[in-house]
Amino acid sequence: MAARWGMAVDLDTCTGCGACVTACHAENNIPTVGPEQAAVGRAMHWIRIESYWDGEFPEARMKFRPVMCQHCDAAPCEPVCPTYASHHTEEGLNAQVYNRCIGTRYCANACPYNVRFFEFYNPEWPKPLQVQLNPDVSVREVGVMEKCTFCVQRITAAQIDAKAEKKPLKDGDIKPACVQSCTAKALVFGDLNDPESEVSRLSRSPRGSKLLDDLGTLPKVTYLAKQSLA
Amino acid sequence: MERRDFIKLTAITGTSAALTACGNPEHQVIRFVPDEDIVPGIAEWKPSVCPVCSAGCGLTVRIMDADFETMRNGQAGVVAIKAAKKLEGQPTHPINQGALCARGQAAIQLTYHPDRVTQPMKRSGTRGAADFKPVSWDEAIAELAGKLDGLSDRKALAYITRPRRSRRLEVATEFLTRFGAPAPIGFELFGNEVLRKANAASFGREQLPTYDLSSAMFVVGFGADFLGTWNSPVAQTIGYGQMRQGRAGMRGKFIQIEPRMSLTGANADEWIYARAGTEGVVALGIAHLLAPNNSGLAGFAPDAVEKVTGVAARKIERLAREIDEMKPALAIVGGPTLAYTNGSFHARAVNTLNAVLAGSGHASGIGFTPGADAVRPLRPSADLKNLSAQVLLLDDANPIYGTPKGWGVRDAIAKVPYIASFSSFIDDTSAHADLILPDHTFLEGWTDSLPESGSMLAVASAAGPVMKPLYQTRSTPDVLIEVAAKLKTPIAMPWKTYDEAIKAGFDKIGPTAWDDVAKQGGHWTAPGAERRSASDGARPPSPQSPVPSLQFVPPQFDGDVAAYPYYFQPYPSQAFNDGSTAHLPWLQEMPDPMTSAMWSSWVEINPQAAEKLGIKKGDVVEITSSQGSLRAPAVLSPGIGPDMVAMPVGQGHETFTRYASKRGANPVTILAPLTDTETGALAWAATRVKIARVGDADGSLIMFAGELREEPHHHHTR
Amino acid sequence: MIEATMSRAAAADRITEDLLRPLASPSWRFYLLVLFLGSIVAVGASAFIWQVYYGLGESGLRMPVFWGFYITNFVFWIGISHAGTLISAILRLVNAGWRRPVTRCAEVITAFALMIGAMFPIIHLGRPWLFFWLMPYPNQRMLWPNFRSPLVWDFFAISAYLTGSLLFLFLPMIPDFALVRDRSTGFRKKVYGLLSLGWRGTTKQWHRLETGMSIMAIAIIPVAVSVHTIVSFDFSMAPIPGWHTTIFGPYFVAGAIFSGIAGLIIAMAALRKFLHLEAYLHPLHFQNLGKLLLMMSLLWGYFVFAERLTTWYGNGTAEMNVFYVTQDGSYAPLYWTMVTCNFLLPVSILSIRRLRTIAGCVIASFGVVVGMWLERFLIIVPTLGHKFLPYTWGTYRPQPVEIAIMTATFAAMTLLYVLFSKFVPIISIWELKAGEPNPGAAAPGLEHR
Amino acid sequence: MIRRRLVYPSGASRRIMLTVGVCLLAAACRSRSAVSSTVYTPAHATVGEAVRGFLNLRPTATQPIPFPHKIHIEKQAMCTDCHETVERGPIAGIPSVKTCMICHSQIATDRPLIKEVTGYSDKGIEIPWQRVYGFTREAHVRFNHAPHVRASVDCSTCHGDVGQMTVAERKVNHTMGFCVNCHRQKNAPNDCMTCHF
Repeated sequence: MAARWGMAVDLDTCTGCGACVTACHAENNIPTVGPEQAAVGRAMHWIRIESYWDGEFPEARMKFRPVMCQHCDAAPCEPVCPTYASHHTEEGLNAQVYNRCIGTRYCANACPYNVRFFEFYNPEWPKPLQVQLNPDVSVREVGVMEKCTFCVQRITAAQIDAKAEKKPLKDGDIKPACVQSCTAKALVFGDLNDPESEVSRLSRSPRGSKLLDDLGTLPKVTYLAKQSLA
Repeated sequence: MERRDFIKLTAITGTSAALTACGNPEHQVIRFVPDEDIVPGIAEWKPSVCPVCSAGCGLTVRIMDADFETMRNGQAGVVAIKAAKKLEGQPTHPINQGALCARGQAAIQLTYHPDRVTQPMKRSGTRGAADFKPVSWDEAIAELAGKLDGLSDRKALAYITRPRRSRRLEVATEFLTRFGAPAPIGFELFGNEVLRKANAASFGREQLPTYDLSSAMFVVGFGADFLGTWNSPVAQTIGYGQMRQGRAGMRGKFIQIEPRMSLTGANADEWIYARAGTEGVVALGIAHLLAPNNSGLAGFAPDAVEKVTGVAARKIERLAREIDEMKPALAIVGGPTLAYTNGSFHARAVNTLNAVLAGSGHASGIGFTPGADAVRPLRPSADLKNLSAQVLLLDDANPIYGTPKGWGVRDAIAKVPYIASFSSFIDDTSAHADLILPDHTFLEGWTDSLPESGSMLAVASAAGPVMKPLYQTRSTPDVLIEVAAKLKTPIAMPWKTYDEAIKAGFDKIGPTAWDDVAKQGGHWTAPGAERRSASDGARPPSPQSPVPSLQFVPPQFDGDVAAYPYYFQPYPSQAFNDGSTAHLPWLQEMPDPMTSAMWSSWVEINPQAAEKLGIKKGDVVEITSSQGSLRAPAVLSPGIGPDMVAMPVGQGHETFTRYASKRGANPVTILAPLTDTETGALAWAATRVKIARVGDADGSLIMFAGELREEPHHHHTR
Repeated sequence: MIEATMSRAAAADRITEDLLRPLASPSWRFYLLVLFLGSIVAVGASAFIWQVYYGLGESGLRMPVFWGFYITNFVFWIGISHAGTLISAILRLVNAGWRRPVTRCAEVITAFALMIGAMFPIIHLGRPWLFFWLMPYPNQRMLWPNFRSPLVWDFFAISAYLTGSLLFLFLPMIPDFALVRDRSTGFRKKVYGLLSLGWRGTTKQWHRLETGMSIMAIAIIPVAVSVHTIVSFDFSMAPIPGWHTTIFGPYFVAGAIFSGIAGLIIAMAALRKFLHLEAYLHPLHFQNLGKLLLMMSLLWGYFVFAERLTTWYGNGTAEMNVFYVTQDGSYAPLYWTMVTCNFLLPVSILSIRRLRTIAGCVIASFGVVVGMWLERFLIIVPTLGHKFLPYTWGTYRPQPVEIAIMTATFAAMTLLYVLFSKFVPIISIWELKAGEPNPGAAAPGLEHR
Repeated sequence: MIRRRLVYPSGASRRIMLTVGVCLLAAACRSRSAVSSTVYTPAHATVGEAVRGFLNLRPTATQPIPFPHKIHIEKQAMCTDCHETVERGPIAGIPSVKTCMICHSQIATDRPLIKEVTGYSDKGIEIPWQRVYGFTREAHVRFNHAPHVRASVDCSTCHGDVGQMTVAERKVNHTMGFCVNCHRQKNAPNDCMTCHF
């Protein structure tokens, strides 16, 4: 049976440190747009840590919530794309095919989570910063939409290796960059079709819920609620 | 104009040529024959050590082929190299156990930074103008050796570095001692001398503690940003995760007490505001209630504590009760709490609380990484105050940026006749250098670290180069060794090279230690084996022994309340810590976890206070202390006391590459030169300021978030 | 008896004279105007090239407001296009006599507004050079457009509507082309000869024409309705606050006809003034159209009220966030301007007979055009800027390229209209004659009606 | 003579679209000679390059040295002797001049062409081989040789019988249709994500 990739995010352990954000930049050739562009809202962070204040001083609290593409099973971004650039793979990934994207940005408008980002200009890397670019990931050009891929390059590579070595993938063999870097181990990635996998276990947790669940987008990311005793 | 430059499409060469040219002759660039065997498209992994902070996390580096533009005998071309592509935590490393923080992730950009110093350089313009002209290594080393020979008094050689326990530092110390110069000055803005001294008194270990968070059921933090930037953040965050959800059916509670909510405070189940400079009193208040034999703490009954700290007596009693129910408990102190003039008091107070907690029948959650004696002590930061030297060596330190005006470091450095810097970048201080001898980055040369904390195992990390140097740089320890040999009366150094020095260190540890370096980037006894209870090294007082008596030493603040009504707290920013990583674009564009600000510096003000002053989010405010003033945009934060303003450290460099130069403001410039009364360490949280609104939002505050309230309209209409 | 016939003939001739006058060799004013409008269009065109050259970043679009001026203009112009065809089709079907001078200038608006509107989906693309991937064509990769995407529906709806409207516009022009052909010489004769498709005015031809026209008139109405319904689907299909509502279909169609009529009134007033057609475009025409406009204004007000009330009453968090920013937040000034222009102004002017003059109608119409443009903007931008997660909220500031391109489209519309009125009788001569008492004299072959 | 290969449709009706597209595209890229720039960007260097990329036109590679595959194969050399990583990794690898010198430091050193090779090697410069195959950047194709070799797809399936060629020529058009058809027959995955990410 084909895998169904999903993630679990434990909001009780996530400290909001931002390691995942930088790790994602390092892995996925996400350009830094610079202050002028960041100021007009064009900074790209495939994974972001949403922080929300709750209450007033001195009872103020802050909540952190890492948000990346939720890889919805009923993704609103998919039907609206006129060219199938945004489509669903057999393994449940919400794929963005850069070469097929003509830049209508309809998918980004339809996405309730605002996790899609657009290349407003051709990205630039002052040399030799480009030497760091990951050869396993496309460098996107102007006019295309992009977003979290669950590090599909790592998934594909792992599957190819497993096939070559003729042994099945184990739970935890595949770690997207964010999961790999997460200091508090708040992010867990794996196959939701494998009931024994850690991510499946966590998805069944009573603390678990989906982001904007009532929209019926069927996200594959489960958020485990903070158990505040305060 | 800048923007236009930024956006315009520009030509491509090099790497891309191979792809796009597809045999278009006009794109053919000369390809040199690589001097290493390149295996295209296949990644290998090599161990290394994270250079960004003193935690000394282990790395595994992903290496793949890449095209690098270079010059060979005057000819421009492209050569295939084995290049580091990604840094990841070393899974078996006892400190970071496979994880890596944001600053560590970004460290790879140190190597590929477009503004790196690519070869030795000599000052060609006036001091501080940062005009340099290239020189050869031979010239450079000869010149430095000459200057050292020229010293009438050999004590007049000063060496400023970061107090980062490593064999690298040992080479420097060795060089200085053999040369007859005083030990290096270990300079770090957010130093921890106060806590080390206090631990020496309480535990007999002048060392930062390692916390056993994973087995704690209750954690009380006093100002310590132990999940963000303080001590060994990754190790502590891993423990924190365990404490929260790592144990089936058990979840530890965590409370943070501080006047400004740090990233760590934001994660607390309960964040308690205590007046600046009184945090330790709360600790003693709790100790008072928990200690069976508390005569020594007579003065710290809940009501008394409430008067001093502003924390309700009820709250303190409740805390004490909860702690009593939920043991084992652990108290952590650090950061601003130890940066008042009475910092040592707070340290002692919290140590006392820990002693009480341990005393009442539980293993103290505090331990000390073995092998602290592996390095020789450095001179304290405070020695910068009366710095007078004939020759100054700067090694990975930026004191002009990181010291308050009152210390007069800038003038002192201006007076030093000759300055050589080993920095890879022209920063605020290196700009004043006469000679720059650029070091390799951690990926290009040998690197090592002897972490002071973060693990209960003795950890020695070291790793060889994972890639060939990109430029004409040399490993600083090697340069020192070479200089030693080039002196008129050469100094015999015990090692011929840096890696020899590292090896010597490892051979002392054990016979197999050195073999582990190639395997896993360092030596440590396998996790599990030789696991000692966290209380080792600590001396938990027996329950009977009376708690040592303590007196509250009220803090002094620079500037009187009338003129300067607000406490001023500069704090290490999540992206830049003390500012040493401000030149890395990924970190500049990483939204700050609490404010979502990018590429900016800002001032945090309590909303009520801001309302009084007519300040709205983004307005430009002027912060004035007795030392001077600065301007920055305002951010309203309900996580800070109405009597305090706070500002992240990291921006406001005069010169620090294209990404950090002249960006934002540096709060250190307005700090008063007060020190901790007992240790003489800089009391960087002991300044008072006044604030005034000086203008509307000028766009200098760049936020990633649109709103930081989940129901903004309900909030606004409140 | 004879005199009567004479006079009728004379009347017919006068009509022909008047309505063919504009086709006579134009004055320097005409060239100046064309030059002026042309240059504005040129600026717009270069703005687009500039944007393609540097990237869409030159626009004010940003995360999360990925649609702005371009899509606003797209909806606006498609809306305007509902003036003509729909109105004239209805008027033809109900055989309203006063339609005769109105129909053609209405249908022309449709044709041009559609062409302009249809450009925007391409202008706004991140990679416009791949626009043809929106069209279905066989290719060896076996890739087809995604027929589930409202944007693809747009493509089909608009192309169908454009073809239909062009036919609908062209059919009634044939006899007039013939007329011009007969009265011109040389090259002009050739051209109009071609255009008139060998029209000789035989009974058979008249019959065919009439049938053709009535078929088109019936066929075009559902098409027109479907077009703007589908345009509204671009928004209502996305599950985001302020867009995901069932009212959008009718709401958009009503709005479209509303703005369409306003556009028509302005155009007619202009023609009347500059081509001196006072004798043919009577105040009556404006009054009737004014009444139509008044009705649509009330209908629009009803839709807005219904839509807003349900949102407010339902009080869903996400919807309310959008509601707040439009009603009393940063977009409030625009919102209330829209209400004034679309409702208060037209209703207060047009519901009073004394004020229902040509001038009054024109003022009201200008208000409506502005108001309807704002309405489209306020449907798109505040919603995109305020989706579910407040952390990602954002705003939008239009940039020079967008403004230049938008201005250019208005200039282009005027330019095309001016040129058209120079080469084609802007009022259908034969229909007008047919409208005269005993039309037979003027237009042989219509007796059978 | 330039061999035209249009991934995009050909034929009268579609040529119109293409022309419009090309015009837009031509506008889309700065005409600039590919002088070494201080930034790396996926932007097109020249209008010409952009248009070629769009129409997927490419001149036939003209090699600096007419490398005779035939002879080497006849001399019992295996493809993998020079294209070393083809079985292990994504890239087959165009051999470095170092590889040539492994044999030609002794073998046939007197031949003029070999002398040229030696010349490059002595100068420390790679032979500027031109790519025969390869995808444009905007195709965003991530092709991995190894799994194909493991699935015992013969080299000649995609590269023609290079063994019989002197200088390698583009015998097979690597259009998407070509890949997709083969994947269908072998019922290998056919999702876009298989190759485009």
